[in-house]
Amino acid sequence: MATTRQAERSSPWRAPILFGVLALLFVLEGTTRNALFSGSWNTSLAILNMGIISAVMALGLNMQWGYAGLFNSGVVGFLAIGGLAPVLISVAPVEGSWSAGGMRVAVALIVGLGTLFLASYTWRKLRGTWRVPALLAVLIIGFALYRWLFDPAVMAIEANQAAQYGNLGGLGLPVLLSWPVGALFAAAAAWGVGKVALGLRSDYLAIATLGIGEIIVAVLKNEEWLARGVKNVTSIPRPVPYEIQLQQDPEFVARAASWGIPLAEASGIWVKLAYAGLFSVVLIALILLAELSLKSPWGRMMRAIRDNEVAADAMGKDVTGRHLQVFVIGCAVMGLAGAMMITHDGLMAPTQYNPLRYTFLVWVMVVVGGSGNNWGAALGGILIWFLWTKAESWGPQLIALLTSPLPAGALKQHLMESAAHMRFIAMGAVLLLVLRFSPRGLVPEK
Amino acid sequence: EEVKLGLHLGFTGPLESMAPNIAAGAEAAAKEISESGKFLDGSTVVTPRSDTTCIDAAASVSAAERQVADGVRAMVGGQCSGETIATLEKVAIPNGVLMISPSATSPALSTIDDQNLFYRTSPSDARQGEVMAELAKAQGIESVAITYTNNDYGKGLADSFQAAFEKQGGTVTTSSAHDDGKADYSAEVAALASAGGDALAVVGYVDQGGSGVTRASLDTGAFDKFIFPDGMIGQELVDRFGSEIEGSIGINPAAEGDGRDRFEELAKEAGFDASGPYSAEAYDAAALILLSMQAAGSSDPAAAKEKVMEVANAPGEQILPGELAKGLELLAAGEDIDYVGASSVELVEPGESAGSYRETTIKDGKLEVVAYH
Amino acid sequence: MSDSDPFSGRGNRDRSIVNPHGRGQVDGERRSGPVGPGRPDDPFLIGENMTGGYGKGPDILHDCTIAVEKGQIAVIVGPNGAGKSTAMKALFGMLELRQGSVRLNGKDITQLNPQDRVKAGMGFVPQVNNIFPSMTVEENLEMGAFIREDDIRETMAQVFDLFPILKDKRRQAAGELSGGQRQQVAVGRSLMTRPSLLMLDEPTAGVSPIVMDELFDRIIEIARTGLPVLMVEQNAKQAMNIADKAYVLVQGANAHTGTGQELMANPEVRRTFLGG
Amino acid sequence: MDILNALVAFLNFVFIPAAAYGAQLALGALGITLIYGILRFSNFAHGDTMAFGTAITIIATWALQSLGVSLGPLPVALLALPFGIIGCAIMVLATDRVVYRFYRRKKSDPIILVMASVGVMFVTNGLTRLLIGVDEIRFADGARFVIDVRSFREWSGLSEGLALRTTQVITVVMAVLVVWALFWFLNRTKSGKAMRAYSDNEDLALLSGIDPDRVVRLTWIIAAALMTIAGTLYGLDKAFKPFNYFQILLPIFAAAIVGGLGSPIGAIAGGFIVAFSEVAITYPWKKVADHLGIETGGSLLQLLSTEYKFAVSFVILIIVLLFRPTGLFRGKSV
Amino acid sequence: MIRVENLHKKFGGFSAVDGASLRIETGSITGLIGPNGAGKSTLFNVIAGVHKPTSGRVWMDGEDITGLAPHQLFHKGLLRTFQLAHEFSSMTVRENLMMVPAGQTGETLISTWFARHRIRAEERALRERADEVLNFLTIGHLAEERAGNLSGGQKKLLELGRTMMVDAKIVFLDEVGAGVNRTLLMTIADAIVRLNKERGYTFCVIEHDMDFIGKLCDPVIVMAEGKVLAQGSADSIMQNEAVIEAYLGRGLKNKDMVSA
Ligand SMILES: Nc1ncnc2c1ncn2[C@@H]1O[C@H](COP(=O)(O)OP(=O)(O)OP(=O)(O)O)[C@@H](O)[C@H]1O
Ligand SMILES: Nc1ncnc2c1ncn2[C@@H]1O[C@H](COP(=O)(O)OP(=O)(O)OP(=O)(O)O)[C@@H](O)[C@H]1O
Ligand SMILES: CC(C)C[C@H](N)C(=O)O
Ligand SMILES: [Mg+2]
Ligand SMILES: [Mg+2]
Repeated sequence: MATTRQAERSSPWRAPILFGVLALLFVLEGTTRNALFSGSWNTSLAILNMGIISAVMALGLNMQWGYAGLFNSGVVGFLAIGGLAPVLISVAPVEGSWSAGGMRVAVALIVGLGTLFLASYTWRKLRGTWRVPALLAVLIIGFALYRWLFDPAVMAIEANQAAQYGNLGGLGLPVLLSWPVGALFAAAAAWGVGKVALGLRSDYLAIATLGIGEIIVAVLKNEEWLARGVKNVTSIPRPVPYEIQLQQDPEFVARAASWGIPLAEASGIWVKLAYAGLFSVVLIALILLAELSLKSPWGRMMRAIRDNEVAADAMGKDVTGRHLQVFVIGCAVMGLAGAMMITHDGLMAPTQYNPLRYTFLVWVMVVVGGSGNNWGAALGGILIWFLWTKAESWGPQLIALLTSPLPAGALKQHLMESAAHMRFIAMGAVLLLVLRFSPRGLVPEK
Repeated sequence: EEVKLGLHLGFTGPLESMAPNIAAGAEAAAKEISESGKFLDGSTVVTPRSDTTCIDAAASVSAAERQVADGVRAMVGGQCSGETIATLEKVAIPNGVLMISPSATSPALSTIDDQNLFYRTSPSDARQGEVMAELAKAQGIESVAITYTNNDYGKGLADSFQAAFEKQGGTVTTSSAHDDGKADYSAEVAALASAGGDALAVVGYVDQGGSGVTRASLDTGAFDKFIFPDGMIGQELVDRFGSEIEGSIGINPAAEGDGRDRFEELAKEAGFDASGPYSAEAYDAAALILLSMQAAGSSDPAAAKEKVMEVANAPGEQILPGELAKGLELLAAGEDIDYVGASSVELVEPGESAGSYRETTIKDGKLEVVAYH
Repeated sequence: MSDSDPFSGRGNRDRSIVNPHGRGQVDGERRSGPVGPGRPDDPFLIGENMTGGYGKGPDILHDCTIAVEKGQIAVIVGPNGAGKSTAMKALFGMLELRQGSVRLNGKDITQLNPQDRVKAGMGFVPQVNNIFPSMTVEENLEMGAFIREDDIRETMAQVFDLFPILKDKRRQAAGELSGGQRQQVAVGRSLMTRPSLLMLDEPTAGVSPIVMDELFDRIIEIARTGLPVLMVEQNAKQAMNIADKAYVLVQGANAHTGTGQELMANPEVRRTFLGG
Repeated sequence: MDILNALVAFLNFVFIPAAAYGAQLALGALGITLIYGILRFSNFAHGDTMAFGTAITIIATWALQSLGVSLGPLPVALLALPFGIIGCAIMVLATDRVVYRFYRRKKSDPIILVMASVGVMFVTNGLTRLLIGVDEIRFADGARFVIDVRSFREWSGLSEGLALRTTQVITVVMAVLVVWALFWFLNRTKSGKAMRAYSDNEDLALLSGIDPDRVVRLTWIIAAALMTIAGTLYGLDKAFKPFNYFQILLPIFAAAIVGGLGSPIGAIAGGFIVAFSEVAITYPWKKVADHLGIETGGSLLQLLSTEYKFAVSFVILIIVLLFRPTGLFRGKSV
Repeated sequence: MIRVENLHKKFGGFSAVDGASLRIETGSITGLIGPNGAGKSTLFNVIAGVHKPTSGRVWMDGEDITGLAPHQLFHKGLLRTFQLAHEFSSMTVRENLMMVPAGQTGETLISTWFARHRIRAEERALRERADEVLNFLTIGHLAEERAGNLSGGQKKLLELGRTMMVDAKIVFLDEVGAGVNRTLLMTIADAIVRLNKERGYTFCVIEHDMDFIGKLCDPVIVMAEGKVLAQGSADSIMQNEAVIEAYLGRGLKNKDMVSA
């Protein structure tokens, strides 16, 4: 369309400049101390670390939305299921849980999955009058068998040292291993969702993922045998040293002294730098892989599919297959981010998985950053996270500023008390402004 | 010196309505101490707030990081157990900041290696369940249905109650979760009603799903006798249900003495609702932190953290809400105090409230204290 | 809508969040400007020296003039992308002219928006998407009479007389009709306005020969009742046969003008535009 | 064997609550479907706008109450509804003016409007809280029950009780009225038909002299009315809490899609299907079975525990979409 | 080459194709005509795998291809164009062609990371081939243009060009002529004849322009109401009474009212 031709040109310097600005924000946060910034490298790095994880989330969503136009509104669920991995992989095993019923649960799950496969097989292979009865028979018998195996096993596991554990426990493997496993978990879930939802004649992925996201979180909350449900798993192992260890390590104490930074602060910075290093490696590797794919025939094919599904199908491209592929990969990346996040937090608390915070905020990141552009998504992830964290302190200050001319009274009081909600307003405003003035995001797709 | 005491609470999120009263409690204590002029040679206290969101550990951690960067020496918070654990492990311990939570009640917090930096003015839920069970049995309740808010607090308390109740020979017909802030609770109530029982234990929050379930149970006639633990007790409860819940049992952490009454007066003056859950505990948390600093003679948390137990427990002169100035004087004079405060603080190892509970019953549409346990 | 468009949806076709059905191309919320006086001895409708394009894009029309007299049929032909549809839209106010004016029945209507041109008596049947598919045939016709406050039953009866098949199908959703029947609904809808001018954009595209003849028959009848008809046609030979006046457009400019017969006789026009 | 008691238990715990909940969902879904049909996008800000409209109604209710107005057994909020609707309409029209209209004029893809609605959701979310705070508010006054458990037991002599709340009755009656009015409007009035025409084919509507501006305005106003009514009824029946209105978005969407997006009948059917299945599938049928004298052997006869109740709506959704890809009622009549 | 047997396709209760049986011979240019709504496009769509038939079979070179998806049929050499041009509008004209061939190394993710060299070589070859095709179709100068900016006729040429990027066996063309200028249409006809002669493509063409059909097609199949009404050479069809009655008509009745 004619109106758009001007918009297509965007400066090649745009991305570097924006990243520069972003870096500057973090430096300011680390060095200057005023109403806007805290002047602490600890804060700055802490925001950066979660920012990088957010960037990975945004990258995953960008693959689905930016490359293929798939609307995933269940981001929170895939993050959550990825977060299960650190618990199951790296937490120390719980004594007696496997003998109590671990094996039986495993068998039950296999029976459950087998039932589903058998059901879909029956449905596909049988025709005529026996189709429905056979399907029902398979489902009912399978379900009964599954419950018969599953329920007692779960009771036994949950009864095992209920106050402290009551779950299967982990394998005690290195926590870094759980990252790819988290990706796998999410990919498996995504495959199931995609198989059903992407196959529906009109695409109903959005609502299916919205539901599945909620269901995954509900499972994590309620299936205590898995990861203690809402009772949370704490003290998940870290891939980096503990601050306390550093503070007791004479070598580090000496080094901190030589830098002239207080010990507590130095140890905090050190640990966060280590995290930042790990996370950046993941982020950069993902961006590189994604860019390589996008700038090759695969990327061209994805663009063609996005442009015109019907024509791409007629030109021999398996549209549903490719959609499934990007959907699964995107979710895998989200799962990876979920595992990274839990590793970083050291805590698995399923109640934290709130769609407002995870699904919608990640959407804001992608849209603001620039969908379709990996660098854009990464930028959006870090920037929005920065703003989201800072809005928490900026909001009240803004309200204070705005209400300063008001006479002290009920209204002022009320506004001051509600200041915390400025955070939502601020996020919404950022999204709306970017959509309005830079509709393709800060770093648009080329 | 201006001592910064962070208020690290869930101002947004699912428990956003509980946070203002908790904050108000803590602020009342801070103000009292600040205005007494006797704190650390005339130091004042400011209470910058930060938002834990209650559910988002990451946001809570970064908010706490900011507080630390701003130079807070100690924090009242967090509000919810999950987020509290994250903040403790990731911010408070590494930075050596003292944290006293008014409301995080998960048993998991008892076992964390906290370098003595974490205390709470509320008891662990492990104990509350037992007390609830005893009271229920004493009232002749043989079978109960349990509904709990689906988080670590609800689940933990429901489990401990169920275990204790069954141990005493009662039956639990069903124990099922309700999610806070859901659109509709008819399905939950239908299930509870079908399971039946002499009473319904509502392990939830009074301005959340807990009330929703209670309301629907009353309306459909599913239950007319309830057992309410701490999350449900408050003026809200009687305002809402009044005589409809006549004869129900209430239980919450509190101890005999007029600390609470004093606090309520104080709150009325300051214009906030004292009966809100954990408001009193927050007052105590703030007071404890500041009194410990006074006892240590410095606002350095590393020194103050070792004084908390001393200040909180006997021996020494008892200090009630409104008497903080007296406490400060005594401490300055090198004497020992026994802070009682609004919630009858008595800290046991590893730094949590001992768990004295108040039994109430609803009579003529009012909460009436029956006994203390 | 192309994909590099900043306001596009990344090819998303998720029906649970967006409804692609029936979206428009034209900004319907533009306000009308004032109506000016016409010029002496104008034809009934004239778009004079029209220059303009879409949005901020390049000019599509270059100094193009189209006119039609009362009781006549005027036909526009030309290669694909010449700007025929664009010229029609320009006459109807669906894109902004940078130069030139449109005058109808002695008034200058250049500043009017499409809604107000309908009120001024123009009826338009677009090239595609020219019915309301989920509404019944009758409701489609009623919508044609949307701006009228008086009794529409008589006009509807006239339309049913003109297109008898529609009377049988009046309770059926228009989207369920065949291509030719839809075209009849479309023309009928525009007649319901009781327009003083009828504009048709390729009414016979993709229509079978027999239906095409039928439509042309009806168009002749309509024109002979005194209603001027302006249409774009690719079935140029047939259209030229019934045209009182014909325009050949090339790249947005008038290339040839004359009566249908004259242009048919012109060998160059035949070879380059009418397919030999 | 006691059929009457079984029936009463069923009515009391399944039928009545599900009917009221269904009506609430249906009203919400109706708004979603209207905006989807005419403005062509799924409005993620729906729940939060409902909260906003309700907040205004509540403020108006307080004002009326302080003037001593009372409606006898009916809640005063009904009288305050028009104020809420007006306030909400002003709000959505303003939003349309500053946000959506820009994209509509640019003819941007509807998905951009969806994104914008996420932004609006965040902002409205914050605004509502600034306006009325985050606390739970109950504003129902008047008589609470039409039939309450105790008097029902006394009257009937049955062991099971039956309760019917005033708000439940109001909800269902209002829902029926509103739905009837909406149908009448869409199918019988010129403006209604113009809205359907616009939904069918924007450009052609323009060529028929329909003023799109007016259609859009009308749509928002009707949607605002639906949202405020739905929100207020919901708030009356349960309680008002801004956070809940975000949560209710999910079942509302499920209802609208099960019924077929864009179809008003579908929205209503969808609302009831979702509500009834949620309650019925997680209901332990033990009590009913006991009354009927069927041996349950201690089992609760519960198909699915209530923790997973909303999974039910999604499973139903998937099944419906597998067999009827456009929803139960083909989404087209708006 | 293609054999359709007793094919039915119902939409709801309505039979769009109602027991059609026909054959398309290898090497022919078969025309398919019929009144609006006769079911021609539906028949195409069923053969090309867009719709699943309600009943009936489709065979290609003796193999049952009923119900295969379009992309599977593509790999068997069955290609189609669309009644409304379906170009990839945001991609360049050349890219539109380059994306067509199947089995490109660069289309598997893993190889985009580890087989950069091979991809580069393949891309070079593809680009050459695409340019060849564009020149053949006389639109070589538009290679870098965004396909969305092409005119209607050029888009139809592009559609045709895509079928030339691989060795198609049979190509289905749905109303290439509708809305296309007649002069351009004749150019397209020439291209079709050349492909048929030089590359041995089989064509099946839906069209309402009888000049075009007459010039190009033998045999011609006439459909009406979902069934095959008649079949034969273009000339014989134009004489067929039933076809005239249902489809061709007898010209204008109001000729007398046309001004001289
Ligand atoms: N909405 C639009 N925005 C921008 N450019 C457009 C738009 N519609 C058409 N064009 C361009 O305007 C030019 C003329 O288009 P128009 O539709 O008027 O051609 P036409 O003569 O009607 O052709 P056809 O015979 O194929 O219908 C073409 O180059 C086309 O690409
Ligand atoms: N997806 C669909 N749903 C319902 N009915 C359909 C669908 N597709 C086609 N039809 C109906 O099937 C009949 C045959 O349509 P088809 O498109 O095959 O006709 P055609 O012969 O190609 O006509 P034309 O020459 O006008 O293109 C028509 O009556 C049409 O309304
Ligand atoms: C605010 C509270 C009621 C929190 C609850 N006691 C918890 O531990 O999570
Ligand atoms: Mg045209
Ligand atoms: Mg066709």
